[in-house]
Amino acid sequence: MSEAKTAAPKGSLNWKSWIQQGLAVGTLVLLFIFFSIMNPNFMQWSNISGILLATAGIGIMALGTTFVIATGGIDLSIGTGSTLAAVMTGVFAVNMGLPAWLGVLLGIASGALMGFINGFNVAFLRIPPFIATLAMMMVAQGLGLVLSGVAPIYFTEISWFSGIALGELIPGLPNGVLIMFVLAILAWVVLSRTKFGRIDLAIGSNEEATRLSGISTKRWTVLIYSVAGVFTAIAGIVMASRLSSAQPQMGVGLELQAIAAVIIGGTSLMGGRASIIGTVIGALIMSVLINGLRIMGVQSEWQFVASGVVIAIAVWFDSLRNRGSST
Amino acid sequence: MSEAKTAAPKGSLNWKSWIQQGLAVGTLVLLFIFFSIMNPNFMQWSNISGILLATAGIGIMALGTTFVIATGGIDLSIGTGSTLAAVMTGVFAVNMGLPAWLGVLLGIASGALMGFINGFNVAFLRIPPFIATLAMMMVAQGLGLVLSGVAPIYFTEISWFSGIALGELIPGLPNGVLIMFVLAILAWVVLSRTKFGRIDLAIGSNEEATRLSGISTKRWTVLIYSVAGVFTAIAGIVMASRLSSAQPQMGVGLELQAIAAVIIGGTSLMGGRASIIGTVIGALIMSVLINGLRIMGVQSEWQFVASGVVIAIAVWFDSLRNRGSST
Amino acid sequence: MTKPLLELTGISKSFPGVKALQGVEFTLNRGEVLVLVGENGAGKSTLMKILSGIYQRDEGTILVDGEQVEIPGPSAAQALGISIIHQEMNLMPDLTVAQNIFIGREPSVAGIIREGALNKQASELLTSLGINISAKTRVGDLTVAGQQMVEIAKALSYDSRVLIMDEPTSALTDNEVETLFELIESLREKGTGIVYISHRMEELKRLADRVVVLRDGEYIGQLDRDQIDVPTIIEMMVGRQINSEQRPEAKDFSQAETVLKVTGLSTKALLRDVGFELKKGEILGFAGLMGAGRTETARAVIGADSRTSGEIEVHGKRVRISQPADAVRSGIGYLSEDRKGVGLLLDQNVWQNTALASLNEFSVAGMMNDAKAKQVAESYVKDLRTKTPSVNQPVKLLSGGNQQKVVLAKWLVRDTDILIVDEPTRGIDVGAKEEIYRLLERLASEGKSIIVISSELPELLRIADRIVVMASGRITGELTNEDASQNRIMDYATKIAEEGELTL
Amino acid sequence: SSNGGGEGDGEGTGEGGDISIALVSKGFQHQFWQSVKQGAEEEAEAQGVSITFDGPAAETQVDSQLQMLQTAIDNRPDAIGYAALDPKACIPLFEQAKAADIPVVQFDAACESDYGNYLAATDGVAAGAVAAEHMAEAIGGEGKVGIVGHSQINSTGVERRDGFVEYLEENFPDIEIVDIQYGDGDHLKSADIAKAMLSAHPDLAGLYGTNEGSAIGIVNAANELGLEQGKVAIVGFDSGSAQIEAIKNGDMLGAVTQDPKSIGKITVQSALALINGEEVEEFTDTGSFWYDAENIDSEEIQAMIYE
Ligand SMILES: Nc1ncnc2c1ncn2[C@@H]1O[C@H](COP(=O)(O)OP(=O)(O)OP(=O)(O)O)[C@@H](O)[C@H]1O
Ligand SMILES: Nc1ncnc2c1ncn2[C@@H]1O[C@H](COP(=O)(O)OP(=O)(O)OP(=O)(O)O)[C@@H](O)[C@H]1O
Ligand SMILES: [Mg+2]
Ligand SMILES: [Mg+2]
Repeated sequence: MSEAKTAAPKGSLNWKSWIQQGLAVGTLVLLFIFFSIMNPNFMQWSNISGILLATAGIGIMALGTTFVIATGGIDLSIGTGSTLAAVMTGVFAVNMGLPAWLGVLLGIASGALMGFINGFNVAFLRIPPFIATLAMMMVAQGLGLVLSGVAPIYFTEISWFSGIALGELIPGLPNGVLIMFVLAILAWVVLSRTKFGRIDLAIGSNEEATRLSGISTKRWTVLIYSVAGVFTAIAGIVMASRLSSAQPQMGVGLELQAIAAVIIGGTSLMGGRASIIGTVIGALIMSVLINGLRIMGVQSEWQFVASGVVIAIAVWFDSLRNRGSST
Repeated sequence: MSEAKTAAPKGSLNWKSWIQQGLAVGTLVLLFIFFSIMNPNFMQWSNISGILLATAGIGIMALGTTFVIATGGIDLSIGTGSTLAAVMTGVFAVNMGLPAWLGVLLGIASGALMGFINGFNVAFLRIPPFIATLAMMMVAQGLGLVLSGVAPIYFTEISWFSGIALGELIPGLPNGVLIMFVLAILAWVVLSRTKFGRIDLAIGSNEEATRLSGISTKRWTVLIYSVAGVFTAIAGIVMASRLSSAQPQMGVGLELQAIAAVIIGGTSLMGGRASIIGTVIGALIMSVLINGLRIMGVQSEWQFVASGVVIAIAVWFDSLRNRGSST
Repeated sequence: MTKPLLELTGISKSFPGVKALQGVEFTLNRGEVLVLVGENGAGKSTLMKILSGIYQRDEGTILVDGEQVEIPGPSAAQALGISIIHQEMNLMPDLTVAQNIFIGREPSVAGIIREGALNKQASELLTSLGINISAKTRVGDLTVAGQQMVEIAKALSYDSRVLIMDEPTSALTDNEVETLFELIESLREKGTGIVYISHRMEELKRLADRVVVLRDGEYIGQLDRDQIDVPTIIEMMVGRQINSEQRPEAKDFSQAETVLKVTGLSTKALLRDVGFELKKGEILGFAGLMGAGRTETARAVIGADSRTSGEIEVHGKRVRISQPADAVRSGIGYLSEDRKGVGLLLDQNVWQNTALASLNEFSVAGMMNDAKAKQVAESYVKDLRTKTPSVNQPVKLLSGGNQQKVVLAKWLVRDTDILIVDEPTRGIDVGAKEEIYRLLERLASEGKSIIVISSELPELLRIADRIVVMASGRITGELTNEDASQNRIMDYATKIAEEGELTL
Repeated sequence: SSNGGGEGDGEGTGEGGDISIALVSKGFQHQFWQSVKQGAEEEAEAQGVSITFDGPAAETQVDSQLQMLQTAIDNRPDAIGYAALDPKACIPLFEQAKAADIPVVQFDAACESDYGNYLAATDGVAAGAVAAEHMAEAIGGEGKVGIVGHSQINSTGVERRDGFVEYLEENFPDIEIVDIQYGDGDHLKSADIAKAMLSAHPDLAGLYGTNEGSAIGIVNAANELGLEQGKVAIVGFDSGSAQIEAIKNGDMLGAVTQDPKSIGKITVQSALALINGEEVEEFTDTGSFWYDAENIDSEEIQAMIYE
């Protein structure tokens, strides 16, 4: 056998993943060009930074969810969960009058707790992820309303709070966007360069095989959902910072957008395959699309239609790439 | 070769599937008992038939979606798709003045068409079901608004239209409920007794193995999504009948409820395992829960929390049953 | 003498409806190769899964170095120095070879995996094992044989004291088998205890220090190295005698109708201008090394993969085949080599799997006649001696060999004129193998035409009327059974490799 | 037609000659917003200006609405009309509009910014009180009443509820509000809520729906349960053909309507005035009006209700 050769296409993985991101980037660039032609105002920096800022919330959620989807799971609780985390921050920092930084930390911790419960329910109680996180989605929505007293909690007293999203450590670039990019880099490193990321993908690829390799898949699953919860909470706080308030229904419905961003970016809902860069691009495609249609003055009802069609086409293009290899 | 004997504990599978439905039924019965104790009015027939009628729309959608989920797919377009089908019925029967029965048929046909496009996108363009149907969800929402002129279309001119849901062929039982049960029986026969059902589950179990067994999985996938589209359209028409109008924003958000009903009923999102009776019970659990909480006068925000917790517990119970057999 | 490495006594294990093991015992010493044999479903894998912490025994004791131990999970087994090569692939298809081998044990600095070091480590391991697979290949892109080699490498990487190999060679061709045997030799010298499960009798003599026989979950007996005699073992296994040395009598097919003619078949990945003919009533063997392109040829013929060129004629008529359904309609069935991946509906039961390719036969106007399907499935269960509590048993709960029988039954029910069987006896015990050979022969004598792809040369010599040899995506030779011998086949199979044209 | 606002406007801004006004509303799918849009479009046509009309898909999407406002500012229209979903979150963007020298007119709900405090709106609390007054009268000042709200957060939902509740508490201590639940203005959900309330409280004397969907839901509930007309007094809000029909045939006692078309009209007028450097009024209450079977055909009401 020593002399048997295999036709292993070396390094094909990297090449493929580049193409993949290339195609998603391609869609993004096409959208940019199209909208710039349709309306020159589109290319103003204030609009671009507006798009980026609008992406931040969903983008950060989507980053966390990428880890969950990579395991073959799903997290429907990110939308209302982000709201609950923002409300919790408000409860701690405003209603209870704790130091604001502590409030923010506790808000993030509450996100981690939600994720922990999700993960526990999925891994140990064997509730399918869809149901476990749907249940959490409902619970978070309810608790967000209850704890906020069914009214926005305003952070206007905390002078720096709106700076979390709107300040500019890098002049011209809102901090919310900066946070998204920093988290994206972090998530990229974690997914592709750490044991956490490796096991994440291994679970999604074949959970049983991973378990038989001596890895406590259940505990890792809990950890993965908890990490996603942290991202969700940060997303909620960034969005709350933009609004200087925790709006108790802010995040409703965002989960589907965030999950769509992840899949547009090339992560497989079946698990085992994930791309952080793809997720960021996916989230950007969604925002650019919506913003561009708006700035073109397309009527709201047609915006739905156009978004749907463009998303389908973008992913279809992307699937063409896979034609050769699979089957 | 003909009269082979096996020392098999025959029907062991059936026994299991009975337990499965037994558990879901158990949850349902528990809910019934609990709510009856909390408020005796819960058990009035008018309330029960109200619950059943409230289940009809989601229940019918969920029936169709069961076939899609059985393949390992998902259909997010059922909510807004049902609306679009209702709007189309209105466009044909009211705006264009076609005979009402033809309008209804064309409305159902438009549902089939949506399903066809979903299936085509999934099977032939290889767009992941989540994205293909999310795109359709957006397109349907937009088209529903556009075609209705962002205003309800009233069927009040068509005298029998409200009878579709509210008439009583069987005294005391609204037709909408009857339609749901008849469709459930039909779906049960189709899933468990026909080639269609067999292939549906085979695709969900292992699509490639099914394909290699000489089955044109792509065409069947298109057919399955189209059938789901028909159910979606019927659901839309039943709901429109209750309102005597097509409300262009009616179905938004119903998809998650319908999918949840399917999964609560024991159908696996991974595909290959499905239960029609389970789906009906799942849909009933959702409605009973919501109705019961309302009748108890639980505050809206706590209703979210309670629903989430109960759904999680119900599915957790259900998963206990699987403990022994897998691993 | 020191305590035995491993000592099992009175091990029992039941599953619902199945007594898989009853009071089984054996010992394993350092530096010993213990070969475990038994029919399909005898309980070999179950016993090994108990040892590696996947199942928990109902009764019995396990001693490691004379100390009683509990093995509650795979990591506990690893901690005890027990590692296993699973019968069924247990790999993460989306990860690379290196990532699979060292999952959870990656070299890292401050939590960051050193991917370079990881790949280097894996490459070194693979090289030292003589496995020629790139560490960076995605495992899902490997053939079954390649995946099996990765499994082997992974198990060996643990450097264990006890190594369990559950049918490691079932998907391998002779060259890889040879490498594996050399490895086993060196492990034996290092003092590793090895439990080796196989249905290939010729391997027993080569490897075994001792043979333990199981039948129907019970311990039947053991033979020491000098007592090993294949017919005796087979008799212990199946309770009767089997002669497996025969060859088919020479038949003349020159006058027979050509039922399948393939010309100029090429694919993007590998195949170059493959052409062959299959006669009515003929059994045509396909031989070749791992990755030679036999599976790919079959898949291209039935339209499972796309072709770049090539024509297919069935019964003298050109047919258009673009998907497997077309092939089946033209009367070509294909039994795939990867039963778990693409052969079976694992969650569904025996009769549902058996009926899958023949749904039209079991339905009238779209309504299924399940009773008929069950009845037919039952008759095949009996015919093929499939060990299953009933036809209602989910196939994932069957032993590997019995799963294979279910796949075979699926195509026998479909009854196509042309049947392509890819590694048909993979994991099947000697007794059943012989029955499958007879079955294929009977089908051929009834006028069916059969292509057998196999990596076991004795198997091809046993049943094929004619043998086509492939190497590197091309057909390099063709032999009638009379002219064929293992040596001549290997000559053709390595021909191109030696000429150095293989690089793609 | 509903096509008036859209396509032409993007170009309109580019040409320079035309005056363009961007309206950012709280929503667009409800009949109420469609009427505001219609009023604005009619006025725009009359005045020869172009408008765009945008709003989030749900009235919970504060973030999305701010994004729309941002887009509007970036497009540099001659004026902006804005209906604040949240009174505070909009403040920074109003600063931007100020810096860009774009006049802002507000409608329906105000932003707590110093800039642009010109408002055309309805006093929701007062409107709720009007509904309560007629409810009390219909049920004879005592009994159980339930509310099917359309939102527990949105200002219109909260005001219409609170106005109703407060009025009854102050003036009719014998009326008990037994339950308040929220149906998001969805007809079916509201119907199911109303049915549950009627089951839970068989002696319910009245039901109040805080917008069109809620009110129609209640009517449907009563019909589905086969309640005899008048057993439960149903008081609604807004209009729409189903509601008009229900009032005419006696299923519904009556409803409070606002004047959304005027809101749209006044918004455009104020915007034009600001563009021309004229003074405008700080606040215009477009009013709320009770209508029932008796006055529904009167001219004032006909001008205010919409099919
Ligand atoms: N999880 C399970 N549930 C039920 N029955 C099982 C399960 N695992 C194995 N069995 C049954 O236990 C018996 C022993 O199976 P096992 O896999 O140990 O056989 P084996 O000797 O390895 O056979 P083969 O040579 O075919 O691999 C078989 O009858 C099989 O069907
Ligand atoms: N999905 C795939 N992607 C990339 N390469 C593949 C794929 N499938 C097969 N190959 C390559 O094609 C070659 C031929 O594989 P094939 O399975 O046809 O060989 P074979 O002769 O059947 O050998 P065996 O099955 O014993 O490995 C192998 O080198 C393999 O690496
Ligand atoms: Mg085995
Ligand atoms: Mg092969």
